[in-house]
Amino acid sequence: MSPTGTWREYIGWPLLFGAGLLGLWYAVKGIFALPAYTLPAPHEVLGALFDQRTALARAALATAKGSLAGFSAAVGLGFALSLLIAAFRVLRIGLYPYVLFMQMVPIIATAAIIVTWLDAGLPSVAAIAFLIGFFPVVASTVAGLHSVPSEQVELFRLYKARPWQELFLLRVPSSLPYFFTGAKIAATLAVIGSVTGEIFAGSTARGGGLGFMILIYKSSVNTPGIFAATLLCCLLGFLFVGAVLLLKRFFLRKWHDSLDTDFNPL
Amino acid sequence: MSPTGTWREYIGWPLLFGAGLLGLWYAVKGIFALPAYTLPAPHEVLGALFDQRTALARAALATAKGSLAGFSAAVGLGFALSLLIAAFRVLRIGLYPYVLFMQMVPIIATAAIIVTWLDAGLPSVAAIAFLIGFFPVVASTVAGLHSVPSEQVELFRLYKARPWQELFLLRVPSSLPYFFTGAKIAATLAVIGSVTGEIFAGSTARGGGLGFMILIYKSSVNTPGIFAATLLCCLLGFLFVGAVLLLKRFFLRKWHDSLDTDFNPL
Amino acid sequence: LFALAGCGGPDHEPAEPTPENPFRVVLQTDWFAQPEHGGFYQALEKGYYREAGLDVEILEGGPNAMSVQKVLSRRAHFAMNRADTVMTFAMRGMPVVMVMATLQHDPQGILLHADDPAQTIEDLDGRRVMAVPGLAWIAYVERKYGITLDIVPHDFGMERFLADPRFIQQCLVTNEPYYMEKHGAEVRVLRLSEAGFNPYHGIYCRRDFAEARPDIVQRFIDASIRGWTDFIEGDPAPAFDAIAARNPKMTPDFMAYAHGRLVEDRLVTGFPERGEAVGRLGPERMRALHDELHALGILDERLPLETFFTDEFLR
Amino acid sequence: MIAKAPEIEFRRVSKRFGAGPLVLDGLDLKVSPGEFICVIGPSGCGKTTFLRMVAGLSRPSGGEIRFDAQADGTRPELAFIFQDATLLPWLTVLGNIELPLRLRGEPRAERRATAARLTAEVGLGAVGDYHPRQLSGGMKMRVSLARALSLSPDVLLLDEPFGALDAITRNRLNEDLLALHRREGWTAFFVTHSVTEAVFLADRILVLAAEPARVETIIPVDLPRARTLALRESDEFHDAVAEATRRMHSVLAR
Amino acid sequence: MIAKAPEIEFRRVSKRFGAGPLVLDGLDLKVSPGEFICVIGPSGCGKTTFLRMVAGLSRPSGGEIRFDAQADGTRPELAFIFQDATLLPWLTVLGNIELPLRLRGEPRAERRATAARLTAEVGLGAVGDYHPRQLSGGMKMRVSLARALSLSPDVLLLDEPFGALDAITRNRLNEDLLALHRREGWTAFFVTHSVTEAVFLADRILVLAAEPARVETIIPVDLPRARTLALRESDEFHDAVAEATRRMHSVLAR
Ligand SMILES: Nc1ncnc2c1ncn2[C@@H]1O[C@H](COP(=O)(O)OP(=O)(O)OP(=O)(O)O)[C@@H](O)[C@H]1O
Ligand SMILES: Nc1ncnc2c1ncn2[C@@H]1O[C@H](COP(=O)(O)OP(=O)(O)OP(=O)(O)O)[C@@H](O)[C@H]1O
Ligand SMILES: [Mg+2]
Ligand SMILES: [Mg+2]
Repeated sequence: MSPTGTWREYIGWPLLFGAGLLGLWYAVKGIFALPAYTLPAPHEVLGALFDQRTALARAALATAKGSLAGFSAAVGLGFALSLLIAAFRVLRIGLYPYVLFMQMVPIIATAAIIVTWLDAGLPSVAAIAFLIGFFPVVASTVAGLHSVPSEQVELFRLYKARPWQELFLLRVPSSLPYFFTGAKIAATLAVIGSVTGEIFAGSTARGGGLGFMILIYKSSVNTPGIFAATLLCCLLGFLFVGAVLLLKRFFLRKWHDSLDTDFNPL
Repeated sequence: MSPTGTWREYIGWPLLFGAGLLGLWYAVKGIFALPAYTLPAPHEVLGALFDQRTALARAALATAKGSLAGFSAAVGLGFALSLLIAAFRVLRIGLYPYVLFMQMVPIIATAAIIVTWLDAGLPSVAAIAFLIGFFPVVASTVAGLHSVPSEQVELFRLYKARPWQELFLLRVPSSLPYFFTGAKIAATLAVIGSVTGEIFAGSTARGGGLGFMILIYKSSVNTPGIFAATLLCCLLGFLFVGAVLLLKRFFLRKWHDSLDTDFNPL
Repeated sequence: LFALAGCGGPDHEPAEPTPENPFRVVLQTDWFAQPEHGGFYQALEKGYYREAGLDVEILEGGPNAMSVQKVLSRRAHFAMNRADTVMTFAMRGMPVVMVMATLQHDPQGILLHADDPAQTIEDLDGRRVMAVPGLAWIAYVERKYGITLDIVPHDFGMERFLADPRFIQQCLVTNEPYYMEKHGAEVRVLRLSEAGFNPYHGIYCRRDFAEARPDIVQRFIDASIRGWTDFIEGDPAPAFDAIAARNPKMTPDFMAYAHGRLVEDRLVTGFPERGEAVGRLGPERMRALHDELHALGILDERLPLETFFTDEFLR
Repeated sequence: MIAKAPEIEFRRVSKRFGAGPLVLDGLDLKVSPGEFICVIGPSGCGKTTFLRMVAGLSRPSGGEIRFDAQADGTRPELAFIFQDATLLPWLTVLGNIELPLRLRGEPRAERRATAARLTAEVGLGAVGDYHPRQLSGGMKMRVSLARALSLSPDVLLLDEPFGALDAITRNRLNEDLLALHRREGWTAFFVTHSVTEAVFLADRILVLAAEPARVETIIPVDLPRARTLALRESDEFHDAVAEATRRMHSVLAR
Repeated sequence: MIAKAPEIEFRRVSKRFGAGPLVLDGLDLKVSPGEFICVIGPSGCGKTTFLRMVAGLSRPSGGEIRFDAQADGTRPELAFIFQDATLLPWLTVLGNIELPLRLRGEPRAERRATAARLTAEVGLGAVGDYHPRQLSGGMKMRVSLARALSLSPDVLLLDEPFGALDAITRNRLNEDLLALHRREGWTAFFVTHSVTEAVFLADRILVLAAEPARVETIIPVDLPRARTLALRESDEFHDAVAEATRRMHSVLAR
C-alpha cells in the first residue's frame, strides 16, 4: 500500500462507483421511461445547476451560513454539555433524560416556538440545525467519556487528580475517537438541519437558502432544479465532513489505532 | 453506592430535575405572560392529552409502528452495511462517500420519490424514518469496526482467520460499544423520523400518526394539542432508547468497562 | 430572547408619519412572492405606501411561514390568511382581527385530471386527496356532503399529480393548473366556492395595534386598496417586476396567466352588484361563514364578530 | 521527608470478589515507616489484589487497613506501578512521566526538567517524544517506573515492575531504587517473582500462598541496609537467597 | 508432525521504523526445523521486533526471511504469545483458548474438550468461565500460552511468556513446554530475560545487543535434549548457565 497507490485508489474507486451509480441512474430512468419531472437525467440536473447558478450560489451561501452556525453550536454546546454530564453525576442522572427528551421533539412542533422567540431567517435556521446535530455529539461524547479504561481512571484517582483534571487530561483525550464520530454525524446533519430549518422557519425575504429553493422549484415542477439544489446540499455536507476528518486526523494521528491500520479518508 | 441507594437516586434525581423544569416552565409562562397558544401550561397540555386521548392513542400507535419499522431497518441495514464496508476495502473507499451523500439529501427532496414508489402510509413513513436513523448507525459502527486494537487484528491474521471470521469474531464484538452509541442515536431519531415521514407521507386513511396530528393541530392552531402529541413522541422515543439500553447491558455487562465504573441507565 | 428586538434595528414609529419620516410597517404574506399578492407589490413599487407615510417591507411566506407567530410577537404588523383561519385564531384567544380583504372569493379548488371520473366534490368520497391536513375546508366538505376524504399531506409539489393519472390535490385556480397544463396534463378544477366554502382572503393585525394606531392601519389599507385597484385595472408590470425579482420561478407567462385568472374570475374586485369591492369585508358574509363553521362543529364556540373582524377601516 | 512515611497496619484483611472464592484470608501485618516489603507468591494468589487494597483502589471484604494518623490527617501520597504499564497513549514518554507533577500543579518548566532527568535515569533519554505504541514492553514499564518516582510518594506500590527487563537493566534499576529509598524513605511494597531480587531489596519478604492467600510466612532479610550490586556477589547474599528459597519452598510445598 | 517445521533462514535482515534509527542491523541466522532458539538482550533492543518479523506482522526494511518450501507451498502455521497477553475481553478463558481452533473450523465439542484440557494444564481449571478482566497478570499470560498451544503450530513465537509467573509455576510450564516440543517438534523462538531459563530450554541462545541490535553472539547449549527439572540441579546445568552468563556479559559489556 504505497502512498501513491493509495491516493490513486482513493480517487479511482469512488470515481468508478460514481460512474456505476450514474449508469444505474440512466438505466432506471430508461427502463421505467421516467419523465424529467419524476427523475431527471444527470445531465438535466447539471443543466439546471448551470441555468440557476446565480440563484443557487446565493442560496448555497445562505445555507452554508445556517449550517455552519448550527453545526458549530451543536459541536461546541454538545461537547460542553457532555463535559458537564460527565463531570457531575447528578446532571448525568437527573438532566440527561431531559436532554434525550429534547432530542425527541419533532422539529415541526418546536419550529413555531423557535420562530416566536428567534427572528425568522438565519437565527431560526441555525437553531434548528443546532437542535438536529446536537444530540449525536452529546450521545457519542458521553459514551466516549465513559469508555475510559478503568486502570487509567484509577491512576488519576491515585494521583489525587482533581475532577476537572480527570475530565480534561484523561476523559477528554480518551473520548476523542467517539467525539469525532459524533461530530461526523453532526456534520452530515448540519446541512439537512439547515434545509429543514429553512423549510419550517426560514424567512424567504432575507436570502432564502437551498431549502427555500427546493420549495420554489417544487411549486413549479422544476425537478431538475430540486436535484441540483440537493446536489449542492450534499457538496456542502462534504465540506463539513471533510473539515471534521481533517481535525480528527490532526488530533488522533499520533496515537489512535484506527487511523494507523486503516487510512480511511471518510 | 449500594444498589437500593442507586435506584433511589436514579428515580429521585430525574424527578427532582423534572420538577425543576416544570417550575421553570410555569415561571417562563408567568413572567412573559405567555398565552396558551404560544406556550401552554403543563396542565393545559395534560388537558389536551386527555381530550384527544382516542385520536392521540391511535396516532401514537401508528407512529410507533412507523418508528419501529424504520428503526429496525436503520439498525439492521445500517449494521449490515457497516459490515460490508468493513469487510470490503473497495466498498469502504468507493461506496462510503455515496452513503454519506445519501445521508445529506434533505428529506423534502426525496419525499416525493419515496411516496411515488412506496405509496403513502406506513411504508413511506418507515422508509423516511429509516433514512434518518440509518447513517448514525453506520457512522458509529464503522468507527467501532475500525477501532479494534491492532494487536488483536494481528492475532487473527496470525491464526489465518478468514475475513468473515475477523469480522464476526473480532471486529463485531469489539465494535459493540460504538454500535450501541449509534443505535441510541438512531433510537432517539426513530420517532422524529417517523413524524417527519408522516408530515411528508402520512395518510388519514392509514391512521395518520402523531406527525399527521401535529399538522392538523397546527392548521387549527391547537398549541396544547401540538404539545400533547409531542409529549407522546418523546415517551415513544424513550421506549426505543430504553430497549437499546437493555440490549446494551445484556451484551456488554460482562466485559466492558463503561458499564462497570459508571452504571448509567441512559 | 435576544431576537425579540425584531427585524433589523429598532422600528421606526413616528406619531405623525410623512413620506420623509415614514412609519415602518412589515407585511407578512402567506407564500412566496406571486401575483396573488400583486396589489401590495404594486403599491410598494408605485410609491403609494411612501406617499401615505409608510415604509413597507413585504416578508414572503412559505408552507410553514407561521405568520401569526410573527404578528403576535410584533415582528410583523400585518399578515395574510383566510377568514376561516382568522376565526380559528380568535377561537384560540389570539388577539388578531381581519381588517381588509385581498380576495373576495376563495381561489382554492381541487385539482383533478380531466378524465377523472369524479364530477363533483361528493364523488370524491373515499378518494385520496393531497391537501394541508386540518384545514377547515376539508371538514367542511366532509360534513356537508357526508363524505370522507383520504387526506395525504400536501408536499407543495406537483410531481405526484403528473405521475399518477388518478391523483387529486388541493390547488389554487390561479396557480397549479398553469403548470400542469404546461407539463402536458389536462386538468379540471372543482372550486370549493361552488360547494359553499368561500371565505375571504385578507389581511389581519393585532387588535391592540389597530386600536393604538388606527391611523396607520387606515393608511395601509387605503394605499393597499389603491395598489390592488391599479394592479387589476392598470398595468401590472411594476408588481410583476418586483415579484419576479424575488421569486425566480415567476415567469412573465405565468404571471400573465395568474393575473388573467384574478381578473376574469373577479377574485379581487368581486361582483359589485352583490356589494363586493376591492378590499371589502362584508359583515353578513363573515357572520354567515362563522355560523356555518360553527354549525358544522369546526368552530367549537360562537364568537362575537368583533373578536376576529372589523370593517371600520373600510367604510 | 522520611517522617512522612506512615506506619501501616493490616488487621485480618480478607477479600472476595462478588460471590467468588476468598482471594485473601485474614492477613495480619504491621509495616513500619520506610520499610521495604517484597511480596512473593504463586501467580493468581492475590498479590495485585493486596496492593490494590493498600492503594485504596479496592476495599477489603473484611478487616481493615490502617495508616497511622498523618500530621495533617490526610491519606498518604501513593504511587503505583501497575503490572501493565497503564500509560496514556496520547501522551509522549515525557508527557506520561510528568503527568503526576502536572496533576499536582507543578510549573511547566520544573516538571519538564524533572521528567527529562527521570527519563534519562531509566535509560529512555533518546525516546522522550515517542508515543507509547512506539515503545517495547520493557520500555513501557520503565516509563511507568519513572512516572511513579516523579513525585516523592510516602508509599510506593510496585507490581512486578522489572519482570519484563533484562538482567542488566534490572540490576541497575534495583540499585537505583534502593538508593532512592534510602534518600526518600518511602515505604515500599514490591511484588516480584524473583527471590534474588526480593532478598536484595527487602527488609522483609511476605510470602503468600494460594487459594486463598494467607501470609504463609514472613522472611526477614538480615543484610546491611546499604546494599550495592557488589553485595550480590558476596557469600552472605547467596546464603540469604538460599535460605529464603528454602523457607519459601518448604512452606509452599506444604 | 515433526516434518512440518520449516527451516528458516535470515539473510541480512534489518529494520527501521519510519525515519527512526536502525532497530535491527543485518541479522544473519539459519534455524533448522524443530530447533529451540532463545532470544535474549537488553530491553528495547529489538527482540519483539524480531519475532514480529518472523511472524510476518512486520516487514524487514532490508534483507529477507526465508521459510523453506513447504510441501504444499503455504506459509508455516505460526502461533505467537504476545508480550501482553492480548486476550479478547468479551470471551471467557475457555473461549479465548479455543479461539484458534474455532478459527480453524474445529467442531464445537472437540475444541471445547481441547480447551478444557489446556486450561487445566496451565492451572486455570477453576476459572474457565472468567472473563479476562477477572484474571491476574500471570493468569492472562497462561491463558495466552494455552491458546498458542491449542493448535499444533509449525513455529511457536513466545515473547517473554513467563516473565509474570512465579518460579514454581514457571518451572513447571518450562518443563511442559519442553515435553510438548519433543512431542510436536515445532521450531521455537523464545524471548526471555532469564539466562537460566534460556539454558534450560534452548538449543541455541541468540544474544542481541542494543542500538542497533546485532547478533552479538550465538551460544549453543550442549545439554541432552531430554531435559527435566532434575537437570536444573545438576552441576552440568549450573556450569552451562555460568558459561552462558559469562559469554553474554563479556559481549554485552564490550
Ligand atoms: N511502531 C514503532 N515505531 C517506532 N519505533 C518502534 C516501534 N516499535 C518498536 N520501536 C522501537 O524499536 C525498538 C525495539 O523494540 P522492541 O519492542 O523490539 O524491543 P524489545 O527487545 O522487545 O524490548 P523489551 O524487552 O523491552 O520488550 C525500541 O527502541 C522501540 O522504541
Ligand atoms: N475483578 C475480579 N473479579 C473476580 N475475580 C478477580 C478479580 N480480580 C482478581 N480476581 C481473582 O483474584 C485472584 C488474585 O488475583 P491477583 O491479580 O491479585 O493475583 P496476583 O497474585 O497479582 O497474580 P499474578 O502474579 O499472576 O499477577 C485471582 O484468582 C483472580 O482470578
Ligand atoms: Mg498481579
Ligand atoms: Mg519486547
